[in-house]
Amino acid sequence: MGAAAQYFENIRDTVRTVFEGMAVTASHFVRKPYTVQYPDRMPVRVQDTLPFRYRGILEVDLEICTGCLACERACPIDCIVIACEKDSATKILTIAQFDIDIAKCMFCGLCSEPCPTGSIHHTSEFEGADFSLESLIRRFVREPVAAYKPKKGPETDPRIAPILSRGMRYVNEFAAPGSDKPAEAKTA
Amino acid sequence: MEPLKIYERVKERFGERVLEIADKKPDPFCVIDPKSIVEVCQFLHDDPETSIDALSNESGVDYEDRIEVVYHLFSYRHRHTAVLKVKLPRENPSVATLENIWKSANWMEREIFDLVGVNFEGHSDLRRILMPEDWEGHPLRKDFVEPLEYHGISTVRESPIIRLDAGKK
Amino acid sequence: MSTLHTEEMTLNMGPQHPSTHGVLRFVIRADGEVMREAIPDVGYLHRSIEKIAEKVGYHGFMPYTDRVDYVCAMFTNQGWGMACEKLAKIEVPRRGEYCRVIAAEFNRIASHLLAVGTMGMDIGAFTPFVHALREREMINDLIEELCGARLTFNYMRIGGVAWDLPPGWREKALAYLDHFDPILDEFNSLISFNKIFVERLANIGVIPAEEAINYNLVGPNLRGSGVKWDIRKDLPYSVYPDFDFDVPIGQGQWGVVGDSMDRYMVRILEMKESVKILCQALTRIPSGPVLAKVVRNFKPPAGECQIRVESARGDMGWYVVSDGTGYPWRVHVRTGSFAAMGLIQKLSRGLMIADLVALIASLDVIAPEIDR
Amino acid sequence: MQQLIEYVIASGMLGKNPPYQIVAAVVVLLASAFVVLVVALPFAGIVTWVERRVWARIQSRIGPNRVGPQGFLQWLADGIKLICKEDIVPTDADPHLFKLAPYLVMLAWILPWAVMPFSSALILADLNVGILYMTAVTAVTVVGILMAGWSSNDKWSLIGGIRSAAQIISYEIPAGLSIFPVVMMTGTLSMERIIKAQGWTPQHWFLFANPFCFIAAGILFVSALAEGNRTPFDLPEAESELVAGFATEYSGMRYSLFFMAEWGNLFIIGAIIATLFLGGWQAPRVSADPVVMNILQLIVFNAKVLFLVFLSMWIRGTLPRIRIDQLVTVCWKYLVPIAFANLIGTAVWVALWPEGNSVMGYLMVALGAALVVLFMRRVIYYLRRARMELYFRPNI
Repeated sequence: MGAAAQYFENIRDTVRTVFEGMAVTASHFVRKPYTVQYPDRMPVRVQDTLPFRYRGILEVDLEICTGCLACERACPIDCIVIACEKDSATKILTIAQFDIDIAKCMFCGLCSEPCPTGSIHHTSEFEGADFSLESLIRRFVREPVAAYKPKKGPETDPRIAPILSRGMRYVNEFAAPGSDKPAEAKTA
Repeated sequence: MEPLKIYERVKERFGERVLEIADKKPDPFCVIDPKSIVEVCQFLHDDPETSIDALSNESGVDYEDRIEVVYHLFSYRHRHTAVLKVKLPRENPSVATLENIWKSANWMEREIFDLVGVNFEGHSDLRRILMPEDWEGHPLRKDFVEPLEYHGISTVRESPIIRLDAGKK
Repeated sequence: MSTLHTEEMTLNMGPQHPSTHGVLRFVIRADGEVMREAIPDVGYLHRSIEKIAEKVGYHGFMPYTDRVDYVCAMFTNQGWGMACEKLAKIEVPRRGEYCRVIAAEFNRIASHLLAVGTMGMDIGAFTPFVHALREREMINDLIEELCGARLTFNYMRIGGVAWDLPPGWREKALAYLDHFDPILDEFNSLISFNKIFVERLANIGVIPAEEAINYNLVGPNLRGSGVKWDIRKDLPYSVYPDFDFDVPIGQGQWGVVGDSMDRYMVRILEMKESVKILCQALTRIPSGPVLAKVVRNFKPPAGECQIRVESARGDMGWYVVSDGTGYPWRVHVRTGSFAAMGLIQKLSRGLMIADLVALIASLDVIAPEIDR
Repeated sequence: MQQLIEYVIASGMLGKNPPYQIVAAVVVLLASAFVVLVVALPFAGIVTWVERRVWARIQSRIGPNRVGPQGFLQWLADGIKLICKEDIVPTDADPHLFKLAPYLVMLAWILPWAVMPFSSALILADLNVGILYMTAVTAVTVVGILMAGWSSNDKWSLIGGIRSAAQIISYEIPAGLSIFPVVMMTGTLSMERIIKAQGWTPQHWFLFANPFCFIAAGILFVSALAEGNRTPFDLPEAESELVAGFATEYSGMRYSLFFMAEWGNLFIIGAIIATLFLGGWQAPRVSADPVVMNILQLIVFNAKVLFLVFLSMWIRGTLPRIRIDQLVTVCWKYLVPIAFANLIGTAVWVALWPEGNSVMGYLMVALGAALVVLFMRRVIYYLRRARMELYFRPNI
């Protein structure tokens, strides 16, 4: 008798589970779709909806770059190339070349971590498609510029102060190693 | 059972074929003579005291003067681990396969043969697993030089950025 | 009839094939629909991450660990972090461990959702795949807010985590978790208990317990065969002893213990356990630093060590040899998929081609983990 | 059709009394060309757009909504794209068979339209063997698919072709067997008279005539799904195993012919079941004017058919795929025995109540209503649990 019972049980199982499955899909007919209609039918630009820590294409604020080459050393792929000379007479450090090869960059964020002033940071821009590999190299230096000298107290120069505060906000987002103050308190 | 106690058992069982018991800090290990690795592992597998029933990890390491095959053994019943090592010459290193004791050795040994170049005698189908069949050389050896091109495909891409102060750095 | 020797057909399945997860290739010697044997051929995604480790320093290798298993990258980060901490005896602050567990468990749910969704798609039902990915999308958004990336996180550092939980993130995560349970039950009634689905998976690819251990199967594949083994419970690491959760194993309600259906159900139940862990972790997270003080050019003392992390695809063994310089001497990763692939050749004898697709999906093997 | 021909001759457009045969032939030819070009082909295209929209809503997606209003011209865009694509014939494939296969499959889809009872007057050819003709003609697809599978000289499509041969041939039996109860009850094979034997209100439909017909309708729907290669029986072109099954090597126009036939078959499946079990074009007598009546009947028939087409799309969004040996087991161990039981049951039923028994009609309608209510309760249960935002409008 086992086989006959199994036979009808199979039929009952099939009908019951198909019935359940159809009920689930029926309930989906009246639910709101999740599709975000990027790129054109968007209420607000996608880049603005991304979180603050989003690691998009790199950007460098040369005004607050101290030329310390920490990011060049930290990058595992060596896609950051910085050339700067120290003028022995005037003791001024000028940055002649600051290029980042976005084609090789893997957006890992290791370069923006050691930067003292937060000049190299990730933007929420991700549309980096381009027509040639050369144009994927972002050159940030138009003409050689003097490196920024971090001052002891708060920054006075009105032009640089907002850039520095934005940079420091980005750097403070990273967890400060080993300090007893919880990092969360600082960013709030 | 502590790893060191396992090595003591193996030492008193196999005597001089256990070359060295190193009590290094994070993971102590025990070096075995390559010719008797199968008996040691069979003993560890069958002995109810240790009953190692899984070869958790097997890796080939190339130290400039020798090649070591490291076996991480594990017992699910007693929850203890043991690390055995075998030192092999660099020219054509070869050691007996452990496939008959633990089936998981099959693929791991094929990977070591492919990447580090250790020949495993008695292995059921010893052929390259990760690299293409006609690849020469063993990539994970320290003296491995990557060929500039493979079947006409260049394996090198210089960085398109020209460094201005190339000379100074 | 068996004397009539029909000509055997050799089929090439992959490496570009819709249902071999990633670039895997099988040479199938089939007699019509029934397979004599399926010989796997791997290595199409071999980037030799272990050789790269010797070129880039300890800190620089962290983003490469995401690429070892890009579906659940948190575990590879955690594995590499713990291996270096064990070598240099660094103690991670408690809040850092909690952040690691929270990120890892979220990633486990996301990885299992993908595994369960692709299994539905391989059996022919496309809808569960899209539902599973819709839920995974929300987890990716949460993790993106936490560490800035959706797949290759690079969230953890040697000594802790790179970012603390952003303000307001905890409430969002808790809101997602209690939205997640009914969705999982709905997913079950849509596909898991569906008779056709059960019929396609029960009694397929049966792996008895001692064979699973002998082939060194790990994670959900091992638990599916009835072995109650979970590194988080049996070799406790990080802060997992603080949480109470149980380890689901295959009971063989639909077929034999250790068949594909059991492995599938273990993954579904494991998602429920991860939700439990996350709720406890998010409510009990202590305050304090999240990153220990680790010097920039990290030089651990010479020595070697192996640590094991319970990844979504089973316990992942990180074996690191350091010679005191800033560059590791040798790194070897033994992953769950690699061991599971070794078993497919023996399991595939006598199966039908449609079952091979179900078997690959039930073992949840993915190419980057096998080839590294 | 005869009324149409007399109407044309009586209207005197073609002179005094034109030769009857020639006029009849021309009218039939024009009518069938009209049906195929204006109804069948566009339907096969539009149904692809409807299916992708239905599928998308099941998966909380939107589906095509960019080409034309709400993506309505998507099927036209796909068609043109496929026509412009290059028709590749694999080198050592068998070119003649390879080129002929899609036309055979198209033939098997176009021929049943001749017998389709759209309304009392609108039927191309009211054969008195209507149903037999339809089942016979739809079996030709097997030849086309097998030819496609074999001739493209590719192992995967060979497996797809042989799978579909096994599937379609074995599912002819339960389909045929579940048609016999209706034929037994009406005593005729002609589609017209089968529909005339049913009333327009549900309890007069054969679906609710007796429990055996209810199950026979289920079996016919399931086996028609199998014949149309629809999920859960879409083994011949199983995406996840055989890449695209028998149509792997096809590209361009030939590929689109295959898939136009597959989606067009949905209408055939809907039409057969609507005529046999749901009372075809039976509509309430609203007005005496035949033209208004015909239009109403046309609408009622199409509504029933489109609901069944929607049902098969809905099933495709829910169920996984069956394996080949399970497919054959389901057919021979489950569908065929139950179909025979229905046959005997209906025979006994017809012997007891020759003109049908209305009490059982009401009873069955009540049973159907209870099933629908239970289903709606389950849907509400899932909606309340998911706590997701609701959205009722079909357009996005």
